[in-house]
Amino acid sequence: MKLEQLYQEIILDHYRNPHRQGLREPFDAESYQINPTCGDEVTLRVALDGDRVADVSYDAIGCSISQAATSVLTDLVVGRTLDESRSTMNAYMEMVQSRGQVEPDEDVLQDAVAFAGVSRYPARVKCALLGWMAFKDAVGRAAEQGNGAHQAEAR
Amino acid sequence: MKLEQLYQEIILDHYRNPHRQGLREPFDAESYQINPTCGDEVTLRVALDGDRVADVSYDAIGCSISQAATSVLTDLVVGRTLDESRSTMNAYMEMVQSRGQVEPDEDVLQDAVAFAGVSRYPARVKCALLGWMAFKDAVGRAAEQGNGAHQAEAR
Amino acid sequence: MTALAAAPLTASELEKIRADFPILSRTVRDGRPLVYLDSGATSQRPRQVLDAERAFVEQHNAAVHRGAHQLAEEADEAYESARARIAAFVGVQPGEVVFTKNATEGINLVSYALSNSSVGKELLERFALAAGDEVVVTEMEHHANLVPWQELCRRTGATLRWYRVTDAGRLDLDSLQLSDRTRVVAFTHQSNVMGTIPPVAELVRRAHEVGALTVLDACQSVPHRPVDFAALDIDFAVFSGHKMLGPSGVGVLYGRRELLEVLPPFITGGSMIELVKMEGSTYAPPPQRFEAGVPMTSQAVGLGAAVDYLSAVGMERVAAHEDALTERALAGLSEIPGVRILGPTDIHDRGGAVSFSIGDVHAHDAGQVLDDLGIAVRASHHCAWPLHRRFGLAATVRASFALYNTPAEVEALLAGVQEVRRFFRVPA
Amino acid sequence: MTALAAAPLTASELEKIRADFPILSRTVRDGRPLVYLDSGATSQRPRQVLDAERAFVEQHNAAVHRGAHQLAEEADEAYESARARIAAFVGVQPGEVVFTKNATEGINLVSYALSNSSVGKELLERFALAAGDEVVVTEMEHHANLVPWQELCRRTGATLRWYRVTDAGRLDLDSLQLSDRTRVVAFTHQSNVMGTIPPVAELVRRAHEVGALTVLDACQSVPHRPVDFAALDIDFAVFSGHKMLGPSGVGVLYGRRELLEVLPPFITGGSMIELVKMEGSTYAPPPQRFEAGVPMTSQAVGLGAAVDYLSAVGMERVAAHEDALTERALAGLSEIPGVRILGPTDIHDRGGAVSFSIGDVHAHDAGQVLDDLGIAVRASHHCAWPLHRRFGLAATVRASFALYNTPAEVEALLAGVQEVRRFFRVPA
Ligand SMILES: Cc1ncc(COP(=O)(O)O)c(C=O)c1O
Ligand SMILES: Cc1ncc(COP(=O)(O)O)c(C=O)c1O
Repeated sequence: MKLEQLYQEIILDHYRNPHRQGLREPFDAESYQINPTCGDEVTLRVALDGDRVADVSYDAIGCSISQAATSVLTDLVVGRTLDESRSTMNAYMEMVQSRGQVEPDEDVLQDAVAFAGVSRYPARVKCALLGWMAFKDAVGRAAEQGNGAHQAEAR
Repeated sequence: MKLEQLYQEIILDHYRNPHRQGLREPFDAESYQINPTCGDEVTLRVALDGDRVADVSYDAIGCSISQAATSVLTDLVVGRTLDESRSTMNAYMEMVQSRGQVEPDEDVLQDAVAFAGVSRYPARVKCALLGWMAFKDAVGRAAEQGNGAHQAEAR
Repeated sequence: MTALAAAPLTASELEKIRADFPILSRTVRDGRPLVYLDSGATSQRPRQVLDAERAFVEQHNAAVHRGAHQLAEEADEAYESARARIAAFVGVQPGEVVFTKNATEGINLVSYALSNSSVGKELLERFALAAGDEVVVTEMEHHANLVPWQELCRRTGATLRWYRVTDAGRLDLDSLQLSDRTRVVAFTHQSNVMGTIPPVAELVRRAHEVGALTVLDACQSVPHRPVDFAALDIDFAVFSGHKMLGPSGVGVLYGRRELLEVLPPFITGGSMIELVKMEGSTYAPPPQRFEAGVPMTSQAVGLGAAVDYLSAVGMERVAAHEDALTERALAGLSEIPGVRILGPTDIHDRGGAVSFSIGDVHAHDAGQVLDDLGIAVRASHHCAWPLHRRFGLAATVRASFALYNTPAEVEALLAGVQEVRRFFRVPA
Repeated sequence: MTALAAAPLTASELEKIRADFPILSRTVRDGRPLVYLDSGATSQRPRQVLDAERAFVEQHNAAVHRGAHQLAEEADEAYESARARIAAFVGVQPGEVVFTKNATEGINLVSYALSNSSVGKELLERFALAAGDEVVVTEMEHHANLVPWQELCRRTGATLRWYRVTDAGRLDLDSLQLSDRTRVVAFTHQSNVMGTIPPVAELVRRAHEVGALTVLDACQSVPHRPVDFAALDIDFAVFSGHKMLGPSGVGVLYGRRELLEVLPPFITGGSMIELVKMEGSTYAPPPQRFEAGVPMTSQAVGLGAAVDYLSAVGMERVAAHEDALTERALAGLSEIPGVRILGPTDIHDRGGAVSFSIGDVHAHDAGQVLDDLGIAVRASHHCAWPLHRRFGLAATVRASFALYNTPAEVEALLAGVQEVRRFFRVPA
């Protein structure tokens, strides 16, 4: 049965006990993302401390995959630099969109390697990406604001 | 070769030497009909003398079938009563729409029996009907005007 | 639906029918037999439909309504014969049947024809909408029968209003009063989520009382029971070929003759014209006026064959068979702890779409477990998001039936739901 | 078209190709072999296309973009793979390809999206049209690329203007000056009547100079020669599946990515939404935004197979082959007394549609004689009525070629034209 390959214990654990759930203040940017086919949604906030991700907080409705993915995400990025977070994000995205072709690097992805199985279920890839898309979007917004502030200072 | 069954000599004769061609005055009603697939058109006028068709005149662009059919039409209805003309028209329409199923009555249809072959070419049926549709329409208009006049008188 | 006189299909009839559908004998996920319970999204197609389409393409293919050569004659004949048989299947005249690409296009056709009546120099009073006018739908509509009306309101300034849905999943007829400004009442003939069949006659009566046009979304009724649009006294109705054993890419708009005759066109181009000049054009009579361009020819022929297939089985018997499956599914699901069925739980005025949730397991997760067992259901809001929101849910699992489904497949579904509970540890 | 490096098809290649098309071996009218010279209206389809469609329906059929079960995954995969291959075939990105029911719908999509930008609270400045704005077409357009623009003008108050056609059947680029108010320039990539290929680069340059959108009707180019929309720098383009060996019921709209991204939707309903509430909805990114409802799934798969088939032969070779046929037809017809060819009589910037009149024999009559000989041509205004009026004709006979036509079929046409002359006694 392939089901256990998809729903690995790590995923079910994160699903049942999600890390860093809830929306917290202060934050630098927020993103709202939806999956129009199933109605899942996530609101995710990023708080930065200089170049470092200080906190990621979120409120989400969704399936086990999307809930767990967002929970794991916070473990992987909180406390890291933006650059580190981005390269983790890219590795993760590459893995889940690879249709099982990419062997994940456990050093980089840690718990997130559990999501390798999702890549074999194209319809679920969006679930595994929902929180990450929100993170990507929020980080982008934060950067824009930062630039804006920077430009404003420069004048 | 079926072609000669479609293009009987009578049809080609009428096509080359159409009867009663041209638009004449006076007339009681006029109708303009087009065949949108090939751009053929006919303008046809009916002049009545009481209950009788005194004249049918027309101006037409079209293929041999539509030209000949209009020419034959004039032979069949001019000088007849409206009732006679209508029953000829019905017999004709039945024949050309019958897909070769209706044996035409030569006493009623005279030269028009030559159009029996058209009924086997569904795409050409419209050609054989163009002038007749104009006649039907014009006679209907004339009748309406008659009624209108009648009603006007009755007031 | 009240009990029908017809008998459900016998096991041997069912076996014969299933043999006509090549896909039903395939396996999925590590060799499990396919249990296809997603016919509400799209049905499978019998050999007879595929063969009819192929024979047409291999022998008679030509552009219809355009040519005069023999192939063109034959293609016209096949296309118009399909139209006539499909019209008869739903109790209307061939000239009242317009081929569209799907039901969605049919509804858009009506909504755009109305706004086309509302702009330009020649307003068509009968159809023109303006600010203050109302368009009425229901809270249980598929997006296809909701969003086009929202857009019509946006284009014309009219206001959208809607009948609400009761906790039991029925239309609340008291939730809305029509008015003299109500111009359109559009509603489903059968909810694609809950199976609910609304009181069509009463809805039509109320609409016509205020002079409103009625539009029936018959996507989920026509494939499953006898439907007669003329008897329903509806003005417009739509359905899709792919949900009734026919090809994708073809749908039907029915329009009452006297309305189609005066309705302006939607999509314009070749074959729908009367006279074209650079300065302006006039349009052909219906149904051609609404079929611009080379149409879905072989697909119409395929849909004709689908209608022949359904008629040969008999729609009363199709309905009796599907009702029996639905009853068993409802009863079985009701007994499983944690299962919540959306809408009517008995077969009265209800068709064979059964949507439910299982504890707080997300529909995607439940659907995944079922899929792993070879059971194809839909896990989504089923394009009826407002209805799901009304019930406080993002998504549900939907099982939907067609004439080829078996009682054993219903049992497989019930066992699968138990497996979902076990896998996700849903408390009893 | 300037001479291409590629060689025409050899006799044995041609024989092999013809064997793929079942219909080409049938007979018509008392057993005469079919000579199909009406591919400009619709092409015939090879076994490979029929097989691809059938395999999809028998093995992978499901509603796309809606389900999560295995069949739905497979259907999605097949549908999106077809999109990617079709996009590559015309030099663009998959996300820039929208599936429509035919080319006509594609042009209507653009024209309605523009008028949807012009009403309601949120005008989209980039697309909104108003009185004083101009939409430009040409006198040689198919009705599909004329009537929708007339209707757009009717809806928005804009003015339609057009480039005229010279006696030689070329576009008269001096007949019209674009202005700052020119918002759209829509033109054909190849006349379906005369074969004329207009100077696309120059037309695009002039349009973009004044900031107008360009819309290319590529119905008659994409099936017959290599086409690269990105290289042409066009904003929108359309073509039809059924004219390029694909199924009926599927067409393509290409839109430059940055335009599709901001263009409002046309047909609305399921699968094209982002968020739906009763109060209003938001829409998905392209191409989904433009594909409401269950799409023409198996037809897209079939069109994918058609593109594979054409690519395997090679579009340069298809073009070289058809150019050779066209050259012979033009030369042969030019020699027959009484024959008048519409448009260019040599192969320079010209494709394989050859329309002509024979003395004063009506096109229907000429077509009938040819049909009797088994030769299928079109006798009509070919949905380009204004162009025919410009040449003082109601209708012409059109022979049009595809890759499966043979030199012998061109000779049969020429002999048939002589027979028309004999039968109707056309003077020498
Ligand atoms: C040049 C041209 N444009 C548009 C069309 C319309 O294509 P369709 O009927 O497939 O929409 C055609 C074919 O009929 C054509 O030849
Ligand atoms: C009730 C209902 N209406 C409309 C539709 C839309 O049909 P289509 O997608 O074929 O246009 C569907 C199916 O998806 C449906 O179930």
